[in-house]
Amino acid sequence: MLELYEGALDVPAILKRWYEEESESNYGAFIPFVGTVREEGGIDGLSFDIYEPILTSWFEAWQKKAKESDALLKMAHSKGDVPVHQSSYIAAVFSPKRRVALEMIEAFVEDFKASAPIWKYDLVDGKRIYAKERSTAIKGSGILA
Amino acid sequence: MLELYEGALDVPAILKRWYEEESESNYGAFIPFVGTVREEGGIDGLSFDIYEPILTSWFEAWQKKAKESDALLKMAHSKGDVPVHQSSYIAAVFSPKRRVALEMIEAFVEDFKASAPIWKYDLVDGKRIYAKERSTAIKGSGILA
Amino acid sequence: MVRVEFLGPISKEPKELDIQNLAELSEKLKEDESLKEWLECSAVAVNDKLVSSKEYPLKDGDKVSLLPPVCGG
Amino acid sequence: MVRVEFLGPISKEPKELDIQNLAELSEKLKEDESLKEWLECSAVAVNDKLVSSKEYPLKDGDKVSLLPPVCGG
Repeated sequence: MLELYEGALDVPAILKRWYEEESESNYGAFIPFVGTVREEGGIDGLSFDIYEPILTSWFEAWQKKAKESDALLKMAHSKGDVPVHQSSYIAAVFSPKRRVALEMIEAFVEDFKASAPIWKYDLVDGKRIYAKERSTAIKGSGILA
Repeated sequence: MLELYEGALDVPAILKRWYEEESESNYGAFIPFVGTVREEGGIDGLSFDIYEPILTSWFEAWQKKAKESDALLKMAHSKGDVPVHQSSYIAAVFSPKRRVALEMIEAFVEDFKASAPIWKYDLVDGKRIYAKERSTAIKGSGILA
Repeated sequence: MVRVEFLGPISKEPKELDIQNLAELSEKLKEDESLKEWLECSAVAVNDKLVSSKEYPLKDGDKVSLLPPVCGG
Repeated sequence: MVRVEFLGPISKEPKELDIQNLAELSEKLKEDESLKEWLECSAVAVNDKLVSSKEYPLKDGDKVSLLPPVCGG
């Protein structure tokens, strides 16, 4: 349920597959969040590094939490370069209940932003520039300082 | 941007089209909410009546509000019968900003549930039974009583 | 004349009534016992705009719609 | 020996160090001036689990990872 791809995501194909995978699961609500690379600051795109072991355990902890509410999470993310106007991230929740789904997609996406071990770089003139000022220190950072 | 269909929605096709329509619009976040008919209480499906003039003006008021935050709303809904495990509703927000998108999809879907002039019926043994106990009186109801 | 429409699950044919405001409409509709439960829980639109006051004036050609409790999605 | 890895934008080769806990690791890494800014803002994982105490004990074969500020999506 955690899918990593080289380069941009094929959003229509992923959403179609996820929707059809759960078509008989009797979920009443399906909320995907799709993140697309914005053209701003003269960038050609973004590039991503992912540390998979910790991303996987972070995702599995969320999946367990979702299951306690009878919900299901799916997530796709790009590795490497993604040009502007293409998408690098899809998170989705399926739930029997609307309220659970609305609250979970928000909490999941916000925790993803704060905790998922993914590093973002601006692509400018063929160079990869760490997006430091848009990045968030993981909770508990600085213990070695 | 408000689309009404006879019967169930073709969710993958609608999501694909909406995503592609806005692929050059420089939105960073796209959040669709998909509502699917759950199999419960022995129903064969749901059926919907829509009063289009007021639904349209309700939607247009929301679209205006979305525009003030540089966001865009799209919505599709079924008229008539929709079998279990098929979908009757998609609402979607596009926004440059994640926070705006997350807050707007929630507020939009909740106001939709409370205000949109759509009536729901359970389909049981070929009969249409008004889902009264799951329905919500529109704000300001009862002035003629 | 004012046209009165009953939306969704209120299974009533439209009526044409000679009335000046919603208060008069309320009096007329209360005569129909089968409408009692609907009047308590229905919203009212005049010419497709929801209104919140019984004093709302009506004029010849207006359309009044009764909207019972909703449940889209 | 403990293997220390620097993730994402920290461009450092992994190190093999003979240390007993994170406090010792902190002392060693502080010797490298170019790591100073990263130590202040990085989280620490031992064997791919985030840890929150400098007293965390290390044993032969452990892997320590430094995770600088993140920005997925």
